[in-house]
Amino acid sequence: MDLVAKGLTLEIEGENHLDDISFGMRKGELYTLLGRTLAGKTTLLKTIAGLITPDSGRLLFEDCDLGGVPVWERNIAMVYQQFINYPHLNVFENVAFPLRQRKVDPAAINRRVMTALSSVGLDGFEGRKIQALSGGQQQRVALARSLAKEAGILLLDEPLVNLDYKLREQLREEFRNIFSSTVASDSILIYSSTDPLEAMQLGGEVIVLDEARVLQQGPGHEIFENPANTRVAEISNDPAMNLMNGTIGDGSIQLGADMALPLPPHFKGLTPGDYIFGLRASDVILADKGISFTVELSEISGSETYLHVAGGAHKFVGLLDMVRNFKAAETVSLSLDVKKIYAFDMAGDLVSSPFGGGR
Amino acid sequence: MHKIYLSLKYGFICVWSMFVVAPFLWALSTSFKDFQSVTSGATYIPWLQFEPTLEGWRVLWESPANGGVDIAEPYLNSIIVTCLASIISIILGTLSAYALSRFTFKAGFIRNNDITFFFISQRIMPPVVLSIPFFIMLGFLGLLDSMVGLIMVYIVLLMPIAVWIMVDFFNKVPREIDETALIDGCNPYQAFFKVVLPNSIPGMIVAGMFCLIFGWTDFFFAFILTFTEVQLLPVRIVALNSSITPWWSLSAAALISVAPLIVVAFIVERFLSKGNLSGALK
Amino acid sequence: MNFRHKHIFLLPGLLVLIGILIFPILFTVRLSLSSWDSFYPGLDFIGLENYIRLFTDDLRFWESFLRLGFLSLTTVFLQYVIGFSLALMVWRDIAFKRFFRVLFLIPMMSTPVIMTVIWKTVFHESLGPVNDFLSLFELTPLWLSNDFLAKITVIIVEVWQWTPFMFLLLLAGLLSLPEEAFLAASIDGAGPIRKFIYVTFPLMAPISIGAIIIRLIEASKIMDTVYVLTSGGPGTSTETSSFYIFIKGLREFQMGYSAALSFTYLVIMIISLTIIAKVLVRVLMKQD
Amino acid sequence: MAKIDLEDIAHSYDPLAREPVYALRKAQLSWRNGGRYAILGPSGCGKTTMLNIMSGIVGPSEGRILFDDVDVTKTKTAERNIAQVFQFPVIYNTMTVGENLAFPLICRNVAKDVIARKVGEVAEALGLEKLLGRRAKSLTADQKQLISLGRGLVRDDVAAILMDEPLTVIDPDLKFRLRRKLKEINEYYNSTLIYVTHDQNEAMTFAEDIVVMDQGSVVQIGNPQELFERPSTTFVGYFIGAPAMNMFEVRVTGKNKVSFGEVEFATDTDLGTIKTANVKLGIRSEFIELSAAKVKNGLQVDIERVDDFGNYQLVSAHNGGQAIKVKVKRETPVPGDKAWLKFPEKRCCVYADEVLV
Repeated sequence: MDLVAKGLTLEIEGENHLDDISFGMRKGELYTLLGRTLAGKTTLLKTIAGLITPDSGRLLFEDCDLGGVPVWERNIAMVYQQFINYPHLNVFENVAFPLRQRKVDPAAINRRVMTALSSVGLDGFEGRKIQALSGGQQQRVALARSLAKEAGILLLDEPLVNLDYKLREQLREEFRNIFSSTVASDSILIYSSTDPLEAMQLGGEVIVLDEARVLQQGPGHEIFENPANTRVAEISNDPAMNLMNGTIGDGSIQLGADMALPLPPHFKGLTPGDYIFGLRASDVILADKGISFTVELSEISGSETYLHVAGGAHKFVGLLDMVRNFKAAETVSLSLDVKKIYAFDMAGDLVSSPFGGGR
Repeated sequence: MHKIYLSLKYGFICVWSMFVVAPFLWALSTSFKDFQSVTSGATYIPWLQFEPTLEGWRVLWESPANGGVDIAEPYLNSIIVTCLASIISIILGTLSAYALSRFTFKAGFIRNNDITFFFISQRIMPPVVLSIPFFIMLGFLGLLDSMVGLIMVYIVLLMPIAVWIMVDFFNKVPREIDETALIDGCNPYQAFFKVVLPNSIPGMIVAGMFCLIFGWTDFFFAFILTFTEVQLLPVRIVALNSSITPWWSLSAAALISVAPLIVVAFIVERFLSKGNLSGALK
Repeated sequence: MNFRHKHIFLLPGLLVLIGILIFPILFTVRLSLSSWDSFYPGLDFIGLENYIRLFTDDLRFWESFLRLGFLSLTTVFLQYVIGFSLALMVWRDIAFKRFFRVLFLIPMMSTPVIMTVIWKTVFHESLGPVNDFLSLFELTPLWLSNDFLAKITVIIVEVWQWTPFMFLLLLAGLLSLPEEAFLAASIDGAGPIRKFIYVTFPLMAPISIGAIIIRLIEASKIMDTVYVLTSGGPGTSTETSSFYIFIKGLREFQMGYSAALSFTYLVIMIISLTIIAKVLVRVLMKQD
Repeated sequence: MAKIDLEDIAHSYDPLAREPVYALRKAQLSWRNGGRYAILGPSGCGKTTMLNIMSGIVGPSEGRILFDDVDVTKTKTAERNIAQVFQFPVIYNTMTVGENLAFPLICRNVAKDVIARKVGEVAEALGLEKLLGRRAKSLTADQKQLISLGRGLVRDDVAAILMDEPLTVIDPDLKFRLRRKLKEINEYYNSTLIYVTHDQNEAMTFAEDIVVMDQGSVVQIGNPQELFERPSTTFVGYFIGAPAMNMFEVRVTGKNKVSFGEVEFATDTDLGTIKTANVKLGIRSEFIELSAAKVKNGLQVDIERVDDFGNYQLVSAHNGGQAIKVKVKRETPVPGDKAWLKFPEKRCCVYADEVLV
């Protein structure tokens, strides 16, 4: 492990910003910090960068303690949410700034700046003033500056969140190609995001953060298939995984009045009792002999329909693979795909997942 | 309804404009009068109501030997003292303001805001009250009646203004720019000089304008702390007033003393319209 | 963002200020405990005698304080009202907008002392233009020798001189207000008056408080106008506290006593300003 | 509520220039009373200009705008009966929630009892009835947006409620609550809602009809399903749907057949009318059928990578220089190197000179 964090803790005015955070990262890998807003992602990134000093805990990079190393001597680069550039410098000088600080010789500066600018698709923009650029272009300049630096650790704090939807999608694709070339080299890349799809698409390891604590760390598909607890299940799915209280008893799952489901194979060994059951919105299909729900709202999105329904004590969101407009308060019968159901204990920890996870 | 509202608006503006311009116009016409036309009651229009003479203006440039009141030298002194004091105040004020806006200071129960209040509270003490102790201190240091002494005192007068404006300005510049500079390898001083400073020129110009205004218009410190060696414009003009009552030279001197700051007014207005000022002053 | 050597940024300004000020402030305190005056110059020690004299039998100081309160509060109020309305008028599009803005800034640029000399000629009872104009209505008010009129003259000069400062702060504030608030108000059908009461004024509250407090600090130092125009004005009718301290200190050379006066003045000013600030926040911001 | 018609509306911020740059090119639009519309397009496509023209903030340099066939082009915003919800919630800080809602009626000096009834009714509909006494400043961002919406609803003369990206400042889990409330309001009051956004998900989940704009001109108007399945131009195909519609350069080789390389595809459109050589075949990645075994006139492709998106897998493949993206159910196995793609006939869209045939 090249970058190791041990028990990072930070408390400001009685509120926990970092709560005993530990993780290990290897060079040549991409890591995604996944968590809702205010989960502590930015604080963690700034702590790694050295802008924030934690109350306790240690941070080691290549086995040397970063505690004493000030920000400007750390081998790191960072891209902010609000595309931060130096307003008084043009594009070329902006990207060259860190290299000039390192006293790199002019010829090398020129080469590295040009390659960085072309890798973010800004050829020919060198002379432009920052204020004349669009949001997307400004963010590309900020990224080019971080790439030109060829730092050991590259931090990106939700770089796409302030951009147009389509531009976000396009840049996400571009970033992935850029990262694969940078990550191939020996640097660590840490990307923070609130969108589970973005985390999955980037394809690196995912660290799920919530309320300043690391809930789970693992490859993307592992987090998706076996969320450690209900909170991870909510964070790592869009729309959040549906959670329903219920019990396992005499060979079936009881979810309320007339809502019983047959026991799936992966629940065989579970002791009867109360559980929290989880089911993804996409694991639901329209079926005439399913459980009846009343429609609260239906929203069409492209080739799918989001169906918000309520039944018994549960509220439920289904993602149907068809396009149909449901009237409010219409009753509809849905069949829940039992083979895809999760079981969490009452404390919220994973007991059994359709992919063999849990105890 | 709109008509009444409009006429009321323009009416009020014209009345106030006349009120603003009146003393200047009166000073202008008086500056061309002589003893006889002044004492024969209020007159306004030259040639029609009185015979204009250039006596008022001539006296200003004449050396004291032949009855003149040479204000060229005090004029220059005023400019030098005000500009030097302003520049020093801005430099020191900007540095302190940057620290107060970016870093958190804790000394017992004193926090950043208390330090900022300390800076601004220097304005509470009336100059006349401070001038007595300054009189004794400068006397002790042998700086009485000297430019250096006066500039030192003016710094106390002007730095609070620079700090007040610059703290507000730095609170507008996003913190992330400093952080990015640090990450890119600048230590905090380089981050300040290479990145933050170039972007705070507008704020410093606004602070400079205010320092010039308050420096140029001070009277009491100059009045008490300087005698013959160093004379500032306001002191020389008020001295005129108490000896004989040459209204004409008084008016002329007054008009000349306002002239340079009208340029300042134009600069402040340009910043106001361009919006930088509103950012700096909110 | 914190960094070990952060003091290096703060100290130059702070030390220079304290360095220049430390002696005068300490000296004033020490002086206020002595009876230094023209007959017995020297730093003897008389304890709190000066303060006792000040609080017991120096009615004239407290009268001057009341007068200062009246003068500064009225001038600041007038400056706020006039300054705000002027700012509102040149804020949106108006003919010659930039000309009026420059014109309205000019009075602040002139040196108060010099302009007061001019005002003295303007208000001259026989030769001044004001009385010349008023004589058309058979009115010849004795501007500088009647108690009440002297105060009015001082107020007029102060308002003329410092309204531009309030105008500048408030106009800068208006220019920084968000556009949507006014669009929403016009969509709701609010007329200019309602827009002012429910949108402009509440949004400008913090800026108004800042401007009023800063102006109060400056106004409480009314000195130049009084010194030149009325030098305390008929009897003591326009004598403000700083003028009274000036007379005690630099006319009657009772250095010790005037030091005690100035120290009390400073303490009272700081207390009253913080109280006024709190009151203003409660009134203008309707902070619950 | 009223029908709104835009007749030959166009706008240039500098109409007198030699060739004026048009922020909004000539458009002919009419908004049904009670409709739920979205104006969707990238930044700078003129959507906000169109919104400002309808609200009266911007006067169009050409064309007319009518509310229920009454020409309001020249009327000022205040008299033009529209309501607007801005990106950042705008409320009167010194007032309570109830006073905020009553303000538009107070300005129109409506009788006291009518105001009370109207405010109560709208507060009920918006779920704010318990908060009427509270000071407006202390509410959450989405509640504040409801208040600005409510200020429009209390007035019964409002032709339409315009919303300029109202959800951007609201955190994700509250967005759903506000969107549902907007739909309820639309049905309950039959109020025309026009919602400007650059985010296609928000547009599609909210609106019945979406106006897609690009570089100042209206490209297509349709319901979400139409836009997704039959985009009228290659731009709409690219802009709607994530990932964008796959586009193939093809040649017309039959009445309803096109061929890409030597593979021929049948489509259900009559291609006789096509004159130009610039012909493209568009197919959504959701509708492509992928099979590991060789398929009769299926397109052979090399698989580059497979991305696991949880609900589905996205297969990135290519045939020569042409990149193709296919969405596949999570369980279906995807071959390592080669695969064959089948394009269902009724899912193919053929574009001549970028426009749907």
